[in-house]
Amino acid sequence: MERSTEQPKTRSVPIEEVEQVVIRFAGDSGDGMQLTGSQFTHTSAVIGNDISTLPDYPAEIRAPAGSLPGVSSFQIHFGSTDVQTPGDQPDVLVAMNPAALKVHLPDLSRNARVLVNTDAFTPQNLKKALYESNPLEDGSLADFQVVKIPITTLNARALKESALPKKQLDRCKNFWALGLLYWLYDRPLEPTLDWIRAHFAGRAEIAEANAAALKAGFVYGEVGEVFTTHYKVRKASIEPGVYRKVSGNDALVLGCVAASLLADTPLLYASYPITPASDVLHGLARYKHVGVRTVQSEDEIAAMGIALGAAYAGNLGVTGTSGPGLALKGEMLGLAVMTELPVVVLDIQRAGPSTGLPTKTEQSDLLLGLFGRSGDSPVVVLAPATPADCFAIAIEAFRIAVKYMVPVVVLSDGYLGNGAEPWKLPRAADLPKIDVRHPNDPKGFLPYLRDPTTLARPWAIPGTPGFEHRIGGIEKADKSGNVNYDPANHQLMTELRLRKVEGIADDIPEAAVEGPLRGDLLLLTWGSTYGAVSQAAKKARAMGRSVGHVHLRHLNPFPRNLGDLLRGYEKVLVPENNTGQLRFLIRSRYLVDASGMNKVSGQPFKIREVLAKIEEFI
Amino acid sequence: MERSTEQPKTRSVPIEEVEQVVIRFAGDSGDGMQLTGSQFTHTSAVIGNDISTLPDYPAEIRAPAGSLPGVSSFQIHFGSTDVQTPGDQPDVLVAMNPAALKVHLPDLSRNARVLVNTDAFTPQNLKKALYESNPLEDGSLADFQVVKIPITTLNARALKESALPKKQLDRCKNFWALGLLYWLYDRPLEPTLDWIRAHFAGRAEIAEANAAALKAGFVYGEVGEVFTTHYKVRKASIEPGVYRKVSGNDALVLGCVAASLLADTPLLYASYPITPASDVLHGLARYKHVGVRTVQSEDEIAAMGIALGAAYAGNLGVTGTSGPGLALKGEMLGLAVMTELPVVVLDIQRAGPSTGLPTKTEQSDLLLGLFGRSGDSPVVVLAPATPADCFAIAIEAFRIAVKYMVPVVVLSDGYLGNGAEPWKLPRAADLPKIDVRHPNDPKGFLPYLRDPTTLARPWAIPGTPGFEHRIGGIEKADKSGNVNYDPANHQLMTELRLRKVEGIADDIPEAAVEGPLRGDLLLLTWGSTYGAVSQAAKKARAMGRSVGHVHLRHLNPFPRNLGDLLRGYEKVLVPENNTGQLRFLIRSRYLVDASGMNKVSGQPFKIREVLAKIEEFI
Amino acid sequence: MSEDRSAVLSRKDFVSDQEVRWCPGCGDYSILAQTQKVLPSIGIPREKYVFVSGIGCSSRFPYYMNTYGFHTIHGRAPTVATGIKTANPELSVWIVTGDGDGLSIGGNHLLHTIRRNLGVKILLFNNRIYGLTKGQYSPTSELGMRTRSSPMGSVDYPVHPCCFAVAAEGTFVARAIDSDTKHLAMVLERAARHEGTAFVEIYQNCVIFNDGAFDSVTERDDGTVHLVDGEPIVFGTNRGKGIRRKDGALEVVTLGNGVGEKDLLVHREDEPDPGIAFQLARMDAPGFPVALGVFRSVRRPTYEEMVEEQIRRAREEKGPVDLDALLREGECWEIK
Amino acid sequence: MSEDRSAVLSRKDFVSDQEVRWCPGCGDYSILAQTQKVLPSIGIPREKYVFVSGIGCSSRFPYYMNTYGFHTIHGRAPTVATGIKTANPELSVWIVTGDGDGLSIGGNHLLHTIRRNLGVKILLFNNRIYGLTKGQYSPTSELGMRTRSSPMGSVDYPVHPCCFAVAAEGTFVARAIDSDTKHLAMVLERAARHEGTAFVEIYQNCVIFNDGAFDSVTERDDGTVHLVDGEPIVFGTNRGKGIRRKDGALEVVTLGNGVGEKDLLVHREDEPDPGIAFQLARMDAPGFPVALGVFRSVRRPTYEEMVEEQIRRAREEKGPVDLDALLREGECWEIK
Ligand SMILES: Cc1ncc(C[n+]2csc(CCOP(=O)(O)OP(=O)(O)O)c2C)c(N)n1
Ligand SMILES: Cc1ncc(C[n+]2csc(CCOP(=O)(O)OP(=O)(O)O)c2C)c(N)n1
Ligand code: SF4
Ligand code: SF4
Ligand SMILES: [Mg+2]
Ligand SMILES: [Mg+2]
Repeated sequence: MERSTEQPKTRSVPIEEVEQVVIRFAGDSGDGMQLTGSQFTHTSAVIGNDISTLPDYPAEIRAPAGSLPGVSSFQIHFGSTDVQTPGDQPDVLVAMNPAALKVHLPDLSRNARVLVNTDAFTPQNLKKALYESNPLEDGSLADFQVVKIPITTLNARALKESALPKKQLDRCKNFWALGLLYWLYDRPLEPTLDWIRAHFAGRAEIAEANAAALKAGFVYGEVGEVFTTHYKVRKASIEPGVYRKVSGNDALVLGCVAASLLADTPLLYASYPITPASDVLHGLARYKHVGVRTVQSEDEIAAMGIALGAAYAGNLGVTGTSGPGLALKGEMLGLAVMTELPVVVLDIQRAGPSTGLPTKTEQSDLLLGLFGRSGDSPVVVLAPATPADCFAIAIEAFRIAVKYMVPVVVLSDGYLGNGAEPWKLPRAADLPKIDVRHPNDPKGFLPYLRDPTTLARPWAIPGTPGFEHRIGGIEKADKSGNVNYDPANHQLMTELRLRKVEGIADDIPEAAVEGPLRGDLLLLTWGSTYGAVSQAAKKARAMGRSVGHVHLRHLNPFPRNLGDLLRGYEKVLVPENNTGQLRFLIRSRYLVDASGMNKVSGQPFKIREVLAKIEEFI
Repeated sequence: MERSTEQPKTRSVPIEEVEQVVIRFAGDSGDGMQLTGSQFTHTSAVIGNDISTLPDYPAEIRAPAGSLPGVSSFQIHFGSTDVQTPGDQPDVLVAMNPAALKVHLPDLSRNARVLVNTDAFTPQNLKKALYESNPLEDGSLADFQVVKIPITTLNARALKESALPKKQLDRCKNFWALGLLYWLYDRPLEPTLDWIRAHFAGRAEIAEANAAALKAGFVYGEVGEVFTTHYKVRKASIEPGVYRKVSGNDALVLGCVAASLLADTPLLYASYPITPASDVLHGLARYKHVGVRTVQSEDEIAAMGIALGAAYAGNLGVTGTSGPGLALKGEMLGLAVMTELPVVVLDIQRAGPSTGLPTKTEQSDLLLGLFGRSGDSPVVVLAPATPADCFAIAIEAFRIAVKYMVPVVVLSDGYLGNGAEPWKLPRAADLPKIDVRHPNDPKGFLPYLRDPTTLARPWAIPGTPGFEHRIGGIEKADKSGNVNYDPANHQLMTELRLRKVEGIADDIPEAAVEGPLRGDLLLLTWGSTYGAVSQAAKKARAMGRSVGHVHLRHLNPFPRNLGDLLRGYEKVLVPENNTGQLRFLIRSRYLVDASGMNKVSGQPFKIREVLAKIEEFI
Repeated sequence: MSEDRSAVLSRKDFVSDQEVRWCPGCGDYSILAQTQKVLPSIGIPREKYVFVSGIGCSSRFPYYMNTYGFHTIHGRAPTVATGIKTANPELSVWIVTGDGDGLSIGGNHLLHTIRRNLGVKILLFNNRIYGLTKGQYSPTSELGMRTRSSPMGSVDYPVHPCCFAVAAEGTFVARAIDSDTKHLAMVLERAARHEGTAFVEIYQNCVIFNDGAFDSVTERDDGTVHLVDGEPIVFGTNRGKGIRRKDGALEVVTLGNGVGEKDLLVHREDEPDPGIAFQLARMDAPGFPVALGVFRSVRRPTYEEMVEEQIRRAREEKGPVDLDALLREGECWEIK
Repeated sequence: MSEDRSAVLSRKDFVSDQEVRWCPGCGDYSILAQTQKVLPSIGIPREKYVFVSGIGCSSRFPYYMNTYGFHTIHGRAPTVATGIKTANPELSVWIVTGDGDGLSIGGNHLLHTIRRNLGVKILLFNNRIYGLTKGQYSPTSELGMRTRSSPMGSVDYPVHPCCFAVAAEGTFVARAIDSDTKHLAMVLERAARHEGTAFVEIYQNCVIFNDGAFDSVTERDDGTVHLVDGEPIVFGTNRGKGIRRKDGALEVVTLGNGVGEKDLLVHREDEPDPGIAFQLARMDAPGFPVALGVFRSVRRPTYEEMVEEQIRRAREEKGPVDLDALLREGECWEIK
């Protein structure tokens, strides 16, 4: 490891091995906490730890510096085993100012370690954080292991030789803190030094200052005599391969791009910006070289119409939004149902109802996705389980849409969308092919003549001679697709649309159980609750409980074996971030007396909350 | 009975008594069938028969004269007992032209009587109706009692002394046919003669011609020697009182107006025209003298926003639409949920999905009404059982909305909206009061401080000094209503919104059973299926079957006793004009293995269809 | 799909097998007929035409055209058309809409489609009424009009569709009338050939709910003026009147007595200042003749051209695509 | 609710207890301050004010006003405001919206609200960017602008809000800028006093995502021109330039050398032909100064006035109402 020349003598601090650690970096929006967090993440990943992360931004664009609403944080969970969530509670909180301390303290358990930048605890900052007295002095932190470090001062001292103005130097203090944490958890500096070099290429002074700050923080750990021990987290036993950190939104973007290549069909993404879905638009806008067209439309209805028009014209048509936008798309999605076109709708759910809590997560659009249209209008509904799973789900959505000529709704959420995890990159050759067929023999062509197995109608696209035909939202005659007001035909077409979607159950994997196939309790989940519930169930089993876990990625239709699985357990519990939407579906479909665990606080489940509920239930 | 002076001698035709008759008048859109039908209805009502009617218009505005799509019809069911639907099948079809015959023949049972205007069976008209040969001559009507009458000729002959041009005289032929039917079913001419006088006041020649045509038709029955018998239908045993015929849409209009008077609060109705809801707009636009404001908005979203704004400003705010419009209103309705304002949404359902069959009926917006918004956003859902019940439901909707500060969705449908029945006019003094309260003491006022019983928040309206406050779609802090991002608060508020709606179950009547309280089969219904299912159940009981019937007017929340009722029967059957939406809810809520009877042909149930299903089930 | 095939197309190639279902006498018939007459002459093969409509009497149009067609939902045709045109710029995409469909529920999509200069044709059938829903006033109905939803008269001021299109930065804005079929055909052909959004308002008589709405325009000799590019604006019996500018506003003058054509406003379709097209489009009775013809026709890059250009450039800059390489573009690491 | 109470109102009566949460330096602060300063002088009691907004940074405005307020949903503020104003015409209803809220998702409601001449004020904060969603281009962003959603530059042509408002038949259309607070206050006061829809576009600097968007306008002496009713349109250093009409279009001239104020266009807010307001509203750099001030101010009956008048007439014609009588109005019969 390269060391700065000024490096003082090292003292020897004992090193202890731990399995898992959760760190939360918190500071003002201007303090660079997101960067700090993602550097720590990257380094941890590179050295082979299992990781999971969760950023938390303020709702305001730029709240006043030092204020409570201005606090920004980044949590990372890393370990040698079983990291599937960003962690229930931080073991270490790094608080760069009083507001950060105030906002995050309630999340800590007794004895958690709190690293504070004492320099920031000025009367002015304390006031902005609405502290009446200085928590570092009034004894209110007695339950925690507080480590007080004048980070600003130490950072300034380390950079005293830099020619940069004071203000700029101060902005390096997040690297100083990062260096200290690297020392504390025995991480190499290289990956971050590499990043600094690349990122500040051409701005040598800034690069140097940041590098120096990083190193200074590291060295401080070694010689500063504030820590009596430091920690080591072994490599996890991770499948070999090339990895990359992805958020759910990144993975959706890559999944869409991959689908386009796998289908050999251009993709058109139409969207109106909305938190937390906008990043999908931003991401896809960067794939023009793959032939991806993105249209930022005037509203969500337009986005749905544009995606539908693109699908009609033979593209992979897709739109993305969050809850309020999905509500707006209902009527147009109904048209997609009637015209049986392969369009995909991504909903990155946020906490509702109405504007709700736009930056917080929830899973409360399930029933909207299933039923938010007039008439009986079945669509396919899928949900990714983890950030990386968003990639596979996007491909699955297009596979089904195109094969069955049916709209598909994908329910991700803010927690998946913004949270990140390492993703083992698949090889293109191993990905499912998406088999796009357009009819080529005009003889006997009828726009609603169905494939006998899939019940799909032919995808005949404008521009192809001999297939000129008209479609629309009025009920269509079976086969010919002409406008038809005949009662029996409407009954038939309604049933056909339903049967087509139900039939897809034969073309999706059966639901799998983690844990025993029969037992006392089954946990049934969908979407982003996967990680926490899976871990909780595992822990419960480790404690001797007979607990199975089934996670659904296909919500309409359900896997064929779901009913049988549910009946294998004494009790069924459905933890959800809503007031009980999947539970509602399951009870109706299988007449199983499922109970709910319903958290609607805009926050994901913690493992221990689920564990406690399991204990309560068994 | 006044008779025309030219009246020939009467011959004596025997009269037979029957309990119930179903007549369908059918002709070209230009033939005046709607008028004929409603005159027959009115006369039958006046003489004390029980009645129920159903008009059926062409989907096109004005399809080519004589064409199949141009056929217009009106069905009336009248009798001395048990008339609750417009009738399963016509006993008599009056077909004014070949197209009318062709369209309606499939609905007739063997031996039904078919009255045809032979004059209209010209080669040209036969061709327009796509007849290859003349059905009056080719033996294809052998199964029916065909009565061939040259109505156009006879009508012209009767009016030969009128100075009106031939074309105008020909247009009187519907009155001639009406007169004949009056004779056939022994009805007085006065009510219609009165109507003619009033309606054509100032146009004496036309009035005279129509009156003469009516009388001529009547006389023809007596002397024409085509009928060997005529019929009498006794008075029904109808509760004494003043009656009026109302369609469901009329009754909604009157219910809204009544609610405004009962609440002593102006009503504002905002709507964008859509079939079959437009008549509510047309109707309410005529009540300006009651202070009703109607706004024809640019679209359905605007209508919802306008109604919400009106509610915020202290009016009874209401909007009305049909399915596709309801889908559009979802996001704005979500804002109503969050701001807890008393707004009412009327959905006159039509056959879907998408544009579907706009002029046909269906009940397939139930799940959309319940769930068509992002997030967990509970609303109250009501549904009228009969056309006249729309009046009471409108009042009930406002009563609940105002008392609980909650949005209420009312699900009527095309069948109720256009169908009509006699309605015993209530006395204003007997109607429920709607108790509107606005806070008057600014001290301690908080916009989200709830009434401990109803959980309603105060309705403080702009213009009132001392209550200035801000509301919106972002999650609100309990009590203060300020913007609030706190996790625990969102959980609390989500639960409060849910509990408020659930609590309304204590303030609605328990569900009542028609038939035995426990037994082999329970029929569970909602909305417009009431009449047919109630009749079918009654018939089944008369045949010795143990069949109960529960009809729901409150769909969210359900009546408290519903679960108990359901468990009293071996089997539960839910007949619905959709693919099983109420069944879905019931199964989930009560874990009852309810089966469905699902007709989605754009047509209401027939009594005998339901009866057959009952037989199949028991 | 050779261009040759189109050479032999005739009117009836564009007639579908569906029975036309408008009221006898409806102005829609004439517009349909002219469209079917004009298209064969454009030189685009039939399979490249797509007609997209919303909901309304007018919006049944696509069913009668033997081309690709999409009868969408109320007001949203421009959105579906945007998807189609952006996905495949080679198609000739025609939007058919009504005054309600296009300007009431669909006004916003119209605005944005026009301002983007998406290469589609927009035919707005203006009958100043909602036909399909049986006669309520529309955004182009005159103030005070009594309809089923306005028994005491409408309290909404009407909007002028062509002014709206000009304000939306339309590159081609024109007006025609159902009854003047020759002129209508000319305008349709001009629209067909325009690159960019071609917006055409067509006065259309609804015989059932608003019969004679344009009688005041068609009955009088001086009720209309036909705009001709590069010519002074003359109209009336024996071309005896003209439009002149006065203090920036427009006025009607009678020719003669020293007032000649040279004093009149000369119409320029490509006038850079759209304010003049705006003024001409807003002329209305009483006081002014209603202008028919092309108010504005300018060329600027279309939406789809710019989209394609970016794709071309991105492809050029980033070279050919390989999925494996593409997935590995981020910060990756290897676990062995 | 006597008018007297308002006489003693001051700026701080309009300041709510909520902490203002815009980025430091955001132009929204200035607009808020001017509004709070102007309202006490209007003579309307505080409880009669209602501020209605959509979603966006700008739309947080109502929280900071100690009046009634409704923070609705994206683009729909005009609809809720229509409900409020129609239900209670006595209220002074203010719509606060952004370029995205008002012209992207909400364009249609804006169009219809303006054309109905509903008596509300519409303040459109135009920062030419989506602020709240962190920086995507908006319908007023210039072509080619690079944002997170347009990494190679936007391919949408911008719309001019005031031209749009004029085309929507606006009776009061004006423009101001956050940085010129005195002029802004004057325009707000004029809007407050207008009867009918008062549409005000306010150039607003977003320091985070589009900082300096209006620098080209504010930096140069001749970047803007202030319109004054009844006066020739003069601008620039030492009022050395003016706007003149040439062949119907507008042109910039330098005064002197025989060109005097008398040759210039005289601004008339009540000019009957809205085409002139349209032209002035569309002036833009380069080539023209941007006009600030009132483009158009005319009086015509408002929506709510006409609604009230119909209700008054209906009441007069049909007399007092009794529910029993009302239910019995149709064709009734009695069963005994
Ligand atoms: C979402 C929705 N709202 C309302 C309607 C009902 N609707 C159908 S067409 C129409 C207006 C038709 O008017 P216009 O566009 O002028 O067409 P026209 O019939 O006059 O040609 C309306 C309100 C609908 N189909 N969908
Ligand atoms: C239905 C819906 N779609 C999208 C959004 C996301 N959204 C919130 S504000 C906004 C745009 C804001 O831009 P603008 O109106 O210009 O306001 P500014 O923030 O610039 O003041 C968007 C797209 C939303 N809240 N609701
Ligand atoms: S109602 Fe009017 S617009 Fe519609 S088809 Fe008939 S005449 Fe034409
Ligand atoms: S993001 Fe821009 S518009 Fe929004 S508050 Fe910040 S500076 Fe103002
Ligand atoms: Mg129309
Ligand atoms: Mg903006």
